[in-house]
Amino acid sequence: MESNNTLGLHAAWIIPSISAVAFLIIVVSMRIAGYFYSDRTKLALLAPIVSITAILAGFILFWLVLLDVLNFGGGSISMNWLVVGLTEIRWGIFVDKVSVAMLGLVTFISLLVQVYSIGYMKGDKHFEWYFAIHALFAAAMLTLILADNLLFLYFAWELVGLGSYLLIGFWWEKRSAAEAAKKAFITTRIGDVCLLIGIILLFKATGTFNISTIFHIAESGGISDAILNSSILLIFIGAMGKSAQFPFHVWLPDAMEGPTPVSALIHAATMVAAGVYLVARMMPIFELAPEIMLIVMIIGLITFIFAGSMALVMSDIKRVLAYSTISHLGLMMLCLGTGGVAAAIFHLIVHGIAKALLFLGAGSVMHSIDNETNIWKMGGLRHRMPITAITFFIGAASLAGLPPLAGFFSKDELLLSILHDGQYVVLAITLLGVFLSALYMARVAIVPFLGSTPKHLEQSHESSSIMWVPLVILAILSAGIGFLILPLSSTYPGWAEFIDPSHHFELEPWLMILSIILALAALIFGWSVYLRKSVSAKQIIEFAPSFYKTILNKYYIDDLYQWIIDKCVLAFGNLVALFDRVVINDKAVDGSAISVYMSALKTRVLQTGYLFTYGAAMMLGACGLAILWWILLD
Amino acid sequence: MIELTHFQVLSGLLFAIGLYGVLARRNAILVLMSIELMLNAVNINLIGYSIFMNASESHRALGHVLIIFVITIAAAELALAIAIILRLYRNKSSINTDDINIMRW
Amino acid sequence: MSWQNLVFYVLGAVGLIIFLSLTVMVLTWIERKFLARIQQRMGPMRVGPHGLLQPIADVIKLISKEDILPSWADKPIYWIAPLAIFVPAIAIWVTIPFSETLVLQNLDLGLFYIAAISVLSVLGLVMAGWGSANKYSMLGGLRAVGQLISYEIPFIMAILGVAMLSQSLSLIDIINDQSKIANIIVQPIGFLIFLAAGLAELGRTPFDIHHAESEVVGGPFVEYSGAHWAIIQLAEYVNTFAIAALIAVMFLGGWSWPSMPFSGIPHHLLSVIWFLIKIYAVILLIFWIRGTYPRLRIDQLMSFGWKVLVPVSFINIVFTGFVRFYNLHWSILTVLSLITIGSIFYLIYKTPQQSRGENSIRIVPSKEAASRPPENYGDVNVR
Amino acid sequence: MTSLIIFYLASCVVLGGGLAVVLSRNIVYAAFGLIASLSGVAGIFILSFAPFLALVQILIYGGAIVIVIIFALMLTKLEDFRTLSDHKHWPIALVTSLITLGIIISTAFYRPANLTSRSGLDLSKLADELFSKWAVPFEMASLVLLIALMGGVIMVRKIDSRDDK
Repeated sequence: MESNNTLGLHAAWIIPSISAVAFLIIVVSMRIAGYFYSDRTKLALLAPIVSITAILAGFILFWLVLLDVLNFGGGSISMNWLVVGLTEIRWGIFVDKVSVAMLGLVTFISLLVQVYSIGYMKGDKHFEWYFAIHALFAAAMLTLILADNLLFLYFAWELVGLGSYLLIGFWWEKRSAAEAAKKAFITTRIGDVCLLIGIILLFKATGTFNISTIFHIAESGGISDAILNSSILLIFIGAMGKSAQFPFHVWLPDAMEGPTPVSALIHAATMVAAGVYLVARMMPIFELAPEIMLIVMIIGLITFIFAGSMALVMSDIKRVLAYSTISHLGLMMLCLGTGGVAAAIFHLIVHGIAKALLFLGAGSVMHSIDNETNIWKMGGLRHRMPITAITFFIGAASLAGLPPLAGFFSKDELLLSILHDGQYVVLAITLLGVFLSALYMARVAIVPFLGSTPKHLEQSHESSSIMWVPLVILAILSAGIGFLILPLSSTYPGWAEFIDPSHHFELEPWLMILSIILALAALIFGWSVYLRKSVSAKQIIEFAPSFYKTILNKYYIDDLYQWIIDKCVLAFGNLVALFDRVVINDKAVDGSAISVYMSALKTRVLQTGYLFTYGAAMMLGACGLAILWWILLD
Repeated sequence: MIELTHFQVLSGLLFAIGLYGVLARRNAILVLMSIELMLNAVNINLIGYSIFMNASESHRALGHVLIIFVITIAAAELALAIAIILRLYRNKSSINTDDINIMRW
Repeated sequence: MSWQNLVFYVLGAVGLIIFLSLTVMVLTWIERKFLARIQQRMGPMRVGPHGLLQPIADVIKLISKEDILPSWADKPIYWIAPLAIFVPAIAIWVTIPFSETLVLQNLDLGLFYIAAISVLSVLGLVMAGWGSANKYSMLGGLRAVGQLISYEIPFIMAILGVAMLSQSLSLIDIINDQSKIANIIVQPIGFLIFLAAGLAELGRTPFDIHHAESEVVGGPFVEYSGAHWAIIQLAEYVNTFAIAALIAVMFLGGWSWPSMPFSGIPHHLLSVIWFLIKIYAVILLIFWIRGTYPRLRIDQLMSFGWKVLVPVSFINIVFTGFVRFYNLHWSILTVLSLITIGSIFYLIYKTPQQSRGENSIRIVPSKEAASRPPENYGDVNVR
Repeated sequence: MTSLIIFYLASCVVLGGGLAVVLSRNIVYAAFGLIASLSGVAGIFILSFAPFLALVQILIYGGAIVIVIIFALMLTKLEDFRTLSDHKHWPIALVTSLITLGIIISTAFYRPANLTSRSGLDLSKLADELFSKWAVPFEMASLVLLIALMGGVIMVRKIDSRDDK
C-alpha cells in the first residue's frame, strides 16, 4: 500500500494519542488533587469529562479517517523507534478498511460505555481511577488496531491485557475480583507468550516486524513452511488467549467480577475481539497455511458449541452473556477458518454492539435490583423498567438471528462463508449452534423480563437517563446496522465487497430460511419451557443428568486446570525450588560468597595496615624491578 | 674535582637514609620529614645530571625545572599532609602511624 | 679565590659588624629619646650629654649580667637560638649597598637573597620559644610562626613589584633605575604593603604580637638574659635598620640625589650620607608608628594579612605587569595605585564591623543594665 | 680542590642532618636536623652554579616547610612523644634501605658517555624554559598548590562540635 500522508492518516494516529494523554492528565491531576483535597469527590467529574472528551474527539476523528479511507483507500505512516544494528524498528500506523471499521466500533462503544459509566459508577470511591484506566485501555486498544508492525502491536496487546487486568480487578478489595483479575491475566499470558514467540519467529525469518512486508515476503515464498506454520500457529494461540477460545476460555466468565460496563466494553465488544482482529489482520499469511486454517476452524467450532451449551445452563445473567460472548467469538473464528474475513468482521461489529447493549442492559437491571445477578430471582421486569426491557429484547433478538435485525444478516453471511468453503459437516454443526444460541438468548431475555414480578423486586425502577440513553442508541444501531450488508447505493457495494472486493453480495435463500426457522424454533421452544412451562426443564435434564451436570460444571475444565496446577505445576515448582535452594542458593551463591570470604580470610593478613609493611613491600618491589631491568638489559 | 659520581653517591645515601626513616620511624611527622629527605635526594641527583650532562642548554634546564616542580609539589604535599596529621591528632589523639590502622582487616 | 679577596671579605665583614653594632647603639638611643619626646618626657639624660652614652652603659650592663639557663630548657637549642636570630640579620647586610662600590658583595639575586634569608629568622624565634620550656615562650613562638609565614607573602610580593619595575633583582640596579623618579611615587601601593609587611617581619608595633609584653610577657625571649639577650636585641635593631634600608633602596631611590654635584670620592661620600639620611627617616617613621599605634589582636593581624595585604599585593602585581607589558607611562601606575589605595580605604571604612560590636567593651547606663542583662561577654554592667 | 672540600663539607651536613632526622630520639632535634640537611642541599646547589635554586631551597624549605612541620609539632601534644621509639621491625627497614642504596650506588658506575666538566646554567635560560616550554605544567603546579592549600584549610577546620571532643 502506497504511503500517502493524507489528513485522515494523521487523524488516525491522533486518536489513540488523545486517550493516552487523557490517561496521563487524569492520573497526574488525581495525584495533584490528592495533595490539596482530602475529599476527592469534589473533583470527581473531572475524570469522566477528560476521558469522554478524549474518546469523543477520537470518535469524531474516526469519521475523518473513514472519509479518507473511502476516498483514498487508507495507507500507513511511521517514524523511527529504535535502530539495532541494521534492523530499524519503527512505530507507525496502518489504516485499511478492516481497521477503520474496528476503529469506529471501539471509539463508539467506548464513548457510550463511558457515558453510561458516569451513571453506573457514581459514588464509587475510585471513580477517577476507573476513568483513567478506561482511557488507558482505549488508547491501547486503538493502538493495537492501528499498529503497522508486530512489535508495536504486541506492545499495545500487552497494554490491553494490563487494562483488562486493572478493570477486572477494579474492586480489588473483593477477593473474587482480585482472583479473577489474576486468572485472566495469567491465562491470557500463556497466549501472549506464544504470540511473542511467533512474532520473533517471523522476525527471525524475515528480518522485519512490518506486517505488510512480512506478507510480501511470505507470499513470495521467503519463509520456510515449518517456520511459517509454527509461527502462525503460535500467533493463533495468542489470539485464542485474548479471544477466550477453547481451552483458554476459562478466564472470561470469571472476568464478570469487574464492573458491568467493563464487561460490556472489554469482554464483549473490544478486547476479546482483538484475537479475532489479529487473525483477520494476519489472514494473508494464514491463507498460506491451510492446516492452520483448519485448526482455526475446528477450535472455533468447538468453542461455539461448548460455550453455547454452557450458556444454556448458567443462572448468572452476566455469565450467560459471557458464555454467549465466547460462543460468538468461536463463531467468528470458525468463519475466519473458512477465510471469511468480511463476514467475521461484520459479525464482530454486530455482535459487539448487540453484546454491549445486552451487558449494559444487564448492568441496568443489576443496578436497579441491588446487584442481583441470578436470573431465577428476577422476573417481570419489563413493567418496572420498560426501556431496558425493550432494548434488551432487541439485542437478544438480534443475536438470536431474527430478521430484520443485524444479527440475522451477519449470521447469514457467516453461514454463507462456511458453505462457500464447502464444509458441509461443519455447517450442520454450526446450525446446531445457531439453534443453541437462539435458545439461550430466549432464556436470558424471557426469564428476567417476562412472567410475574417477585415481591422483592417491586421497588425496582428504571435507571437514570444517562444510563438508558446509550441503551437506546445501541438498540437502534443493533436493529439497523445489519442493512450495511446490502448494496445500499451505487458507490457502496455491500459490506462483503467493501471489505474484500473479490466477494460479492449474494443470498442463499434456503440457508436463510433454514436459519430463520431454527431461530424461531428455538424461541418458541424457549417460550414454552421458560414462560409457559408447558415443557418441563426438569424432564429434559433427566434425559441425561450426568451430561447436565458436566455442562453445569463447565465440562470440568476449570477443575482440570486446577488439578494440573496442583499436581504438575506445583510439584514441578517444588522440585525447581528445591534445586534452587540446594544447588543454586547453597552451593552457587553462598558457595561463591563463602569461597571469597575464605580466600579473603587468608589473604587479608597481607593488609597489615602498617605504613611499614606497605613501604617496605613497595620499595623491595621497586628494587626487584630494577634488578630485573638490569638482567634484561645485559 | 667533583664528578657526577659524587652527586650520585650522596643522593643515594640521602635517599637510603630517608627510606629508612620512612620505614622505621613511627611518628607521622617524622615520616613526613623523611619523605622530604628522599625528595631532596632526588633533587641532588637531578642537579648533578643537569650540570654534568653534555647536552643542549634546554635539556640541561630540564633538571632545574624538575627541581622547581619537585619543591612545589613537596610544599603542596606537606600542606595537605600536615592538615591530615592535625585532623588525625584531633580525632585519635595520636600521630603514631601504627595506631592508624582502622582500614585494615 | 685569591688571598686578597679573602682578606677583603673578612675585613669587610668585620667592618660591617662593627658598623652595625654602632648603629644599633645609636638606634636604641634614638628610639628611647624619640619615644620619650612623643610621650612628653625627657628620656635618658644622666649618662653623657642628653644621655648620649646611655647605650654604652646598657651594653656594659648586659654583658656583665648573669646568663640564666632555665633548668627545664633544652640546652643546645636554647643557646643556639640567639645565634639563629642574629646570623640572618647580619647576613642580609652582605648585599645591601651604601654606594655604588661600598658593598660587600653585590648579588644578581640580591632581593631574592634578602627575602630568603630574612625568612630564616623565624627559625630562631621558634627555637627560642621551644628551647625555653616556658608556656609564654612557646605561645610567642607559635604566634611568631603564624605571623611571619602569613606576612612573608605580601613581603615577597612587594619585592616582586619593585623587581618588575626595574627588571632586576640586584639592589644597585634598582637604585640606579630610580635615579629619575623614586618608586614610592610610581608604586605607592607597593610601598605601603612593604612597610606593613616589613613591620610585621620585624615584629614591631603594631605587629608585635609575638613578644607582646602585656600578653605573653616577652614571648620567646622571656627566659633570656645577659649577653644572649643582648645578641637578640642587636639582631632586632639590625633587622629594623635593614628593613629601613630596604625601603630606602626599593622605594626611596637609595643614594639617588636629584642632581649630583660631585664625582669620585666626594660623590660616594655624599651618596652614603644621603642614603643614611633616607634610612634614618624611615626609622623615625617606624618609631613614630610604634609610639602612636596600639597592638593588633592576633585575629585582626591574621585577617589583615590574608584579607587585605595579600589581595592588594596581587592587585599591585597585576597593575605593574599591565603597565610594564603595554609600555605605558609610569604615571598611569601611580594613578592606578592611588585609586586602589583610595578604594581599599573606602572599603575598610565601609565594611560593617561586626566584631567591633561583639568584642568591644560597652558601658551601658544603669537603667538599661537593670532592664536588660548583658548580651555579650564583653559587656560591663555599671550600676 | 676547594670545591671538592666544600662539597664534602656540605655532604657531611646533608648526611648528618639526615641521620639526625632518622635516628634522633628527640623529635625537635630531628626537625632541626632536617633544616641542617636541607641547608646542606642548598650548599650543593650553590656548588652546582644554581644560586637561584639554593635560595628557593632556603626560602621554601627553611622558611616554610620546616617551619610548618615544627608548627605542627607544637600544635600536637609534644610531651607525648618527646622521646620516640622506632618500629620494632626496624632491621627490615635497614635491610631494605641498604638494598636500595646498593642499587642506586651501582648505577653510579654506569657512567653516561657524554659527560662534561661541571658547567652551570644561565638563570635567564631557565626562566625562558620554565615560562615557555614548561608554562602549562608550571601553571598546573600552581593549581595543585592552590588546591592543596584549600584542602588543608578545609581539613583542619572545625566542622562541628562532634568532631573535636
